[in-house]
Amino acid sequence: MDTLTSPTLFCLALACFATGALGALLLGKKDTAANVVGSVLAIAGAAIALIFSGAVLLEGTTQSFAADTSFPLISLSFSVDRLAAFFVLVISAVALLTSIYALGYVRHYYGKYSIGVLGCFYNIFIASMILVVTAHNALFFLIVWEIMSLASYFLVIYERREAASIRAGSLYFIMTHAGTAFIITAFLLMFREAGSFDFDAIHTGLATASPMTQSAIFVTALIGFGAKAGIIPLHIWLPSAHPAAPSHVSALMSGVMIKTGIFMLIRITLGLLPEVHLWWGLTVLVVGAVSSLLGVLYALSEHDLKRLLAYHSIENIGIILLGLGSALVFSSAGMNTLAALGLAAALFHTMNHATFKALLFLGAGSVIGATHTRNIEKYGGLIRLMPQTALFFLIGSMAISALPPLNGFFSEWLTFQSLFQGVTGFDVVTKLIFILSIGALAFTGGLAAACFVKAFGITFLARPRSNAASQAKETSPLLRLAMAAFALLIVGLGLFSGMVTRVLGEVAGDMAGLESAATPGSTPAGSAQFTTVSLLNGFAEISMPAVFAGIVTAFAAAALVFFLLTRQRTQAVAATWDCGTDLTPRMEITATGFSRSIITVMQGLMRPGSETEIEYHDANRYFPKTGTVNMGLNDIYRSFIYRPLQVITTTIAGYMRKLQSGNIHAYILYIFLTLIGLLAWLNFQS
Amino acid sequence: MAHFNSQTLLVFATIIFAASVFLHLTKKNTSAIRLYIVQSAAIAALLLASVEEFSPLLIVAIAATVAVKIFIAPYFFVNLTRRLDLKFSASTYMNTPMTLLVIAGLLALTQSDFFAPLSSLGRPGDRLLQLAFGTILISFLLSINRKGALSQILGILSLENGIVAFALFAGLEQSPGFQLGITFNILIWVVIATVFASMIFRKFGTLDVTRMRKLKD
Amino acid sequence: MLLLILIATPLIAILASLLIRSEAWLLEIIAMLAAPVEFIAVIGILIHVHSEESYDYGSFLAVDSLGAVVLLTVALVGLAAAFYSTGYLREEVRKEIIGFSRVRQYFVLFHLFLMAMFFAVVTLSPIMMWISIEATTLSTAFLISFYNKPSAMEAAWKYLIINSIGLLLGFFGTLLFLTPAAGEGAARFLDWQMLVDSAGSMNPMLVKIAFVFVLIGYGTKVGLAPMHTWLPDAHSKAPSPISAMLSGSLLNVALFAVLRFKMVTDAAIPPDYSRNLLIFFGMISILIPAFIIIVQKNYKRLFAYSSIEHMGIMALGFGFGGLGAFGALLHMIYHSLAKSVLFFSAGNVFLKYGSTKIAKVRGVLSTLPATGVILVTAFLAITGMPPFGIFITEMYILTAGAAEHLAVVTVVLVLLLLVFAGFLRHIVSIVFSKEEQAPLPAGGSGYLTTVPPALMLIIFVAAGVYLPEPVKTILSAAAALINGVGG
Amino acid sequence: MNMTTIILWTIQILLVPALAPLFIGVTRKIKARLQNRRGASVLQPYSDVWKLLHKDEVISRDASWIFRAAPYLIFATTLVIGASIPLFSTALANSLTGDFLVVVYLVALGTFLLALAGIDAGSALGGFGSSREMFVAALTEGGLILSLLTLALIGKTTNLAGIATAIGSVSFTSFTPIILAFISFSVAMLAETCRYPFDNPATHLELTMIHEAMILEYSGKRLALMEWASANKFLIFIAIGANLFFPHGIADSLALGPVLLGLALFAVKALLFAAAIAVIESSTAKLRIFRLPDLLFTSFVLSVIALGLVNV
Repeated sequence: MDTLTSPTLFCLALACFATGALGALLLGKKDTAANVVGSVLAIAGAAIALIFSGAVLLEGTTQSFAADTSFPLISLSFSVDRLAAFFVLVISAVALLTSIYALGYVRHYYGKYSIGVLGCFYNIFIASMILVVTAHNALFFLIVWEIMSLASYFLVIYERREAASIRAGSLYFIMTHAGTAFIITAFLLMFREAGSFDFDAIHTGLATASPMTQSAIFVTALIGFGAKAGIIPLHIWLPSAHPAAPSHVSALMSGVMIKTGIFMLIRITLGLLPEVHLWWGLTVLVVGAVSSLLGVLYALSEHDLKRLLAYHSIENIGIILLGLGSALVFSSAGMNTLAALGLAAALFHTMNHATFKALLFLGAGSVIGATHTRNIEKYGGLIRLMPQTALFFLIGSMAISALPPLNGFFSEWLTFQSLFQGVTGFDVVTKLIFILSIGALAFTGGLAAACFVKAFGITFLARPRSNAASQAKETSPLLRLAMAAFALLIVGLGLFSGMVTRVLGEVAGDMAGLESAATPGSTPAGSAQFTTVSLLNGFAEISMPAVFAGIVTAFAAAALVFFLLTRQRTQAVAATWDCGTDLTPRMEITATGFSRSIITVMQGLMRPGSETEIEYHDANRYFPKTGTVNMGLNDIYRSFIYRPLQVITTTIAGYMRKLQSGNIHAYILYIFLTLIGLLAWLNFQS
Repeated sequence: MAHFNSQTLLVFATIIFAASVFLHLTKKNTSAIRLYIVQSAAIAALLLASVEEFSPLLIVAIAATVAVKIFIAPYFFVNLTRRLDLKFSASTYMNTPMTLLVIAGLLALTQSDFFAPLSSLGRPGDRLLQLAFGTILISFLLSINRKGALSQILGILSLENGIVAFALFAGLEQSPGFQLGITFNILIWVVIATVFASMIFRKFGTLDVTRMRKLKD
Repeated sequence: MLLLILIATPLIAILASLLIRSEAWLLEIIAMLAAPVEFIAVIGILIHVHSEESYDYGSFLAVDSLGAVVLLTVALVGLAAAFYSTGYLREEVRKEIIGFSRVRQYFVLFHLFLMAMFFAVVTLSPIMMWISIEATTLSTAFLISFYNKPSAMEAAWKYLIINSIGLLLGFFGTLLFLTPAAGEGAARFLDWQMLVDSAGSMNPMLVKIAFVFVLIGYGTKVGLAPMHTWLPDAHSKAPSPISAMLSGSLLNVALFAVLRFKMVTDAAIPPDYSRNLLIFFGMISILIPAFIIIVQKNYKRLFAYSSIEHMGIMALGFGFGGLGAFGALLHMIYHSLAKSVLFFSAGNVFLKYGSTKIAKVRGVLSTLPATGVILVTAFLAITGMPPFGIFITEMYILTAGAAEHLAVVTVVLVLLLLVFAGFLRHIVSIVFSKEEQAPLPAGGSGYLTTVPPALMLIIFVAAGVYLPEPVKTILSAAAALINGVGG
Repeated sequence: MNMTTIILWTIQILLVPALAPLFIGVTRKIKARLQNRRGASVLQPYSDVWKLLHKDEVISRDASWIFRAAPYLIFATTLVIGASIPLFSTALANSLTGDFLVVVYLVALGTFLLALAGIDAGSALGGFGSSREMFVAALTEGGLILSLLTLALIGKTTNLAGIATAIGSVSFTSFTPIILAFISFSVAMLAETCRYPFDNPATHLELTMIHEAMILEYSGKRLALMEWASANKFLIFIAIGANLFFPHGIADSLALGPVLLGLALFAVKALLFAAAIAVIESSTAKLRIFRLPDLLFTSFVLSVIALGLVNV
């Protein structure tokens, strides 16, 4: 165990990524070699990190190690406590599988773009994410944080001949940089109190900070890390950036990168700041509720498969924040047990979302690879052509829709239970916010299911709607292997949720300020066994294996009974009933049509718009030839927040550039006025 | 200022100051150059007057200054105006009354209490430093107000004269070596500025520097 | 001795270049010999300064730790520019844009420019420093008008006039500082130490006025807004290696002058005064470029505005004091490296596309792969993206200001974001975008134009990862001098 | 586990599928009577299922394995739910799947599969049915969960049997939230079971049909399964409504007397529910689809108010 938790192993993992990055870059134009080196070393690094973090997580002792740099205030100090180990575990697990996927998936870039560059940034990206969650010095953290942004930026614009990728990349880079500005402000505020960038010193230094400062740190951190996590209204980069990246990178970005923002929010609110204020928790709850509800609504209106998935990331970040927000509220009231419960819910959902979102992105990658389009309306019937991909995608869809017995259901159940506790015992405002959060989570679950009926149904079921879809082929074995592994993880995490809850309970207990669990198997808020999870003295109990077994048994029994009853009956295969006309794929429901009713109901929130174009046969416009209706959403964030900001900036810039009028006399006048002005100021002062 | 009494000094200071004011008023290039010569001559006289004991290097330095300011620089300018056939350089941003008004304002500023620390550098009671400082500001104004390249050059040189006058009145003699260095600098500057002025005329067909407005954002 | 070598080498190079009648390659050889010699001399000086605090030669020339830092930037950029110039001018000659006499004129002025900068740093006399800095104006005026186009003339004229006025104001301020020291005895050699010693006896108000003049005067040369107006014009019209030297070394030399006077001022009155002024000008110098960069249409002007912004950041660092001064000095080194890389790359792009308009340049990554990569890296570096050093120094500066000037720090963070956003937009459009019309064939103008920026970039990246102990010692000593702790 | 327990558990598990068609029949019968028709026998649904089981099947060639597996899976979820809710004795509480969220999300699982099956055959009607089904289901979720949560908070447990036990002995002060929650639940129930004013369970022709549109392509045994599962769902919601909001008389032990009483009372309560639904169906018109959200949001808001009134 000691060797497994030693810094050496950690450094070995980093070395693997470094070698992978360099190796891929140096191999440059030799596509296959670069891909193999880049992906295999990423696999190796991720596997080592997985072992290391798993060992730390199970052993529970914090591993700290540091190296000095030649720069003042910066030290390469790492601290892997259980929380960090948990995130490393999630990151490396997802990275491991996406790297396997990459090994096969990257092939279609051969000869088009440099594989070496992809491998290089891919490895840097994974390594930087691991560093982000283990760094223990604010400046060091900022450096790796920005490297993470940088690497992901280059991965987003990897397909650099696509103008859309470049645009998405720029938006992403600017948004994440803006977020970093807020993060820097947060750390500078901490430095003011602590005089150091070391996390331990900050923790000590903040103990005496004024409530004002603490709240300022919280707000800046929420905005800064929220921008990375994709909370609404800071999410605008997410739906364009994630789709632009290669799919295995999208899986990493959506699955784990945005979670680093969550990690730091937990670290700062529950780790660095001395106490939690009630309104912080409520703010996080509101942000979470809004993000989850709006995220899923936007997803519903999407018909670009990857954008749809990206919007679901926003939704799931919202759900995670609901857990975290409840934890913060409980923590502010000193209810550490409940806080641990909320945090455990957030962590569990973090992990679950990583698995199913990664799976869905990989599935989307396979579908896009087979059909060469991201437009859902062009798919259809793929389940017959790509049966395995369809199965994996279905499992992912069911998990993300929180359907039992998969893992997504369990973490939402935990989140629900945590939120339930806030309805009682607080003042009326808090109570109402909790109730509405529960409502938001409930609606989110329903809407997510609706959205994935659409995503899965339109993509894989019925008849192909385009030539490309009817000629699709099942993807290569490596791709399916990675997806199968994710699908297994999803089922496994659902089935073994009791045991996972126990571990996460300990992680959350650490952060919520609980003593280590006294008896093995007991979580802070109850007990968690393989068979049952029981919370809050029996307030709620559940057994995921039983749910699983129940469904399977009932299914088997029903199938058996009905098979026996109807043995003699025949089955004929015939065309779908066509109401007397020839059915064409155009008669099937479209993705837009599928979700239009919900969008229409929510029009106050969503601002849908539609453009109609009709082409006529004749000049008098009596006989229409073709008609197209384009239904979409007006982007209210752009039109009400970002566009005005842009306009203001450009207007000021317009004034500024008039300073540089080209007239030398004006220039001399500036100097003259500055001189006179300063002299006058001196005069005024004395 | 061993050799002049305060009355004489005031006369020279006034000449220097007045020259800078008249530079604003004159329309003719030749008279502007002449005004500069007059101003430089006054400076030269002050320089001579400030010398307490002569050394060979000092003589060379003063001679160089006189040569550059009274002879070489004007020669270049006169040559320039002849060659380019430029008689007038009248165009300004502010009209004459307005210019005078601004000059009066600047003058009031230099006379205010605020410049007490500056004027305290000189002998108590006299107004020499104020006049010198006024010259500086008014020359500065010249290069803002006048559109012609030559006027700008003269404005800068007059500004330099003002600074020298200020230094002399405040009793800040420089070692002759530095003096020479500065003079050499000015000489080169005058040469370059003149060359540029003629090149500008060749490219733009005028010395009106407001025509050069291509470089902007 | 090293100081003498430092001054003499460019002088010899000037004379030797003047003698050459038609052999362009000899000019190149001279430049490529002189610059390394100067650089080695500077390294030697640095070693001395590291062990002995300062390095003197007679009573006229001396280099302390602050001077050493500035010398290092000048020599380093000079070295790279010498090699790059060779490649750049060869290409221009090949295209028959210039002839031999222009090449010779270029190299003579190049050496003169370097010599003036070296001298400005190593001289002990404020007056000599003024003369040297004026000499840099005069020597570069013709380099800026090198292409002899109307717009180049315009840039050169503005450069000449604005800087002359600025420097005259600086001269006036210098004279005011000299008043108490001069009172003790006429016509003697005055050095910085005497100014510091006698500053205490000055009227505080006079010190304040004097510093205003010096700051505005030399600040013009530094490019501090609103005296910066000459800078984008000059940088965009000068040949790229000269732009690199203007940004990478001349601005530093001018800032060095301001810092010298700051030290004198701080000896006379509490340092808050000079610091607040520096913060004020630093803020404006970040504010104006931050907005103009967004709507910039010319990539060389873009880089020039970035220089103004970075000078503002340095001024801010010195204004904040403490770790800020250390950060600002380190920033000076990093900025020189990164900005010269940017201008060299801009030169390559210009050689290829023949335009400095952003809209005319597309898909550099395809046509000039090496330059494209260098350009992107240098862009990330200059906008303060980790893992590059400028991020670290900016953090130092912001950290230093966080305690007392939190509002300023916050505003600066926003402005830096604007700079980043504006820069990103332009660089992306230059480097990544596809060409609409027939694309230019790939291929650059030889290794002499790509190796110097690449090497500078490597040095820059390395310096951002590891800061050698001696350099750190010198920087700390210089920061202590500026902060007024050691002196 | 003694013999009684095993027998009772068997009853618990089989009760819902066994009785579900009956209650469909009863509802139809009452409706018919209210509409002055004689109506079919209350056992007609059993005959329908039996008839369908003996028919051959036609399956669309466009349909995939999802179409084939969905009926079994949907039927299985109703079986699991039927076993998880309190029917006649709270002593048969199970702490494994008895959480109300499990039940709600198992219902959602069934809906999800049903909607997929509706799309699968590629008919124009099936897709619209699925779209509408998910539209209604998604908007129902909030009211359903919050109304049950009201009871859970009053009963201090989220286990359905536990809730039933607790609600049986609540003080008078909790009645208001319970009543509000019940109204909210009723709306959700009508929506989930495809009843008026949400859906017309008796039509195959209306363009607005929801549930029937999705199962339009089914025939033979799969159609039987679908119909049966839908009947199960109907009874499940009736049972939840009856036993959670009015748990009076439900057995709290496995003794014969209380269990028989519990069974009898359950039958009575369920009949009352069926009658009430029949009355509602006969006296209201089906709402336009875009009016449905108003009703569902009302249900949600009522639950929010109910929760606000809960004092624990």
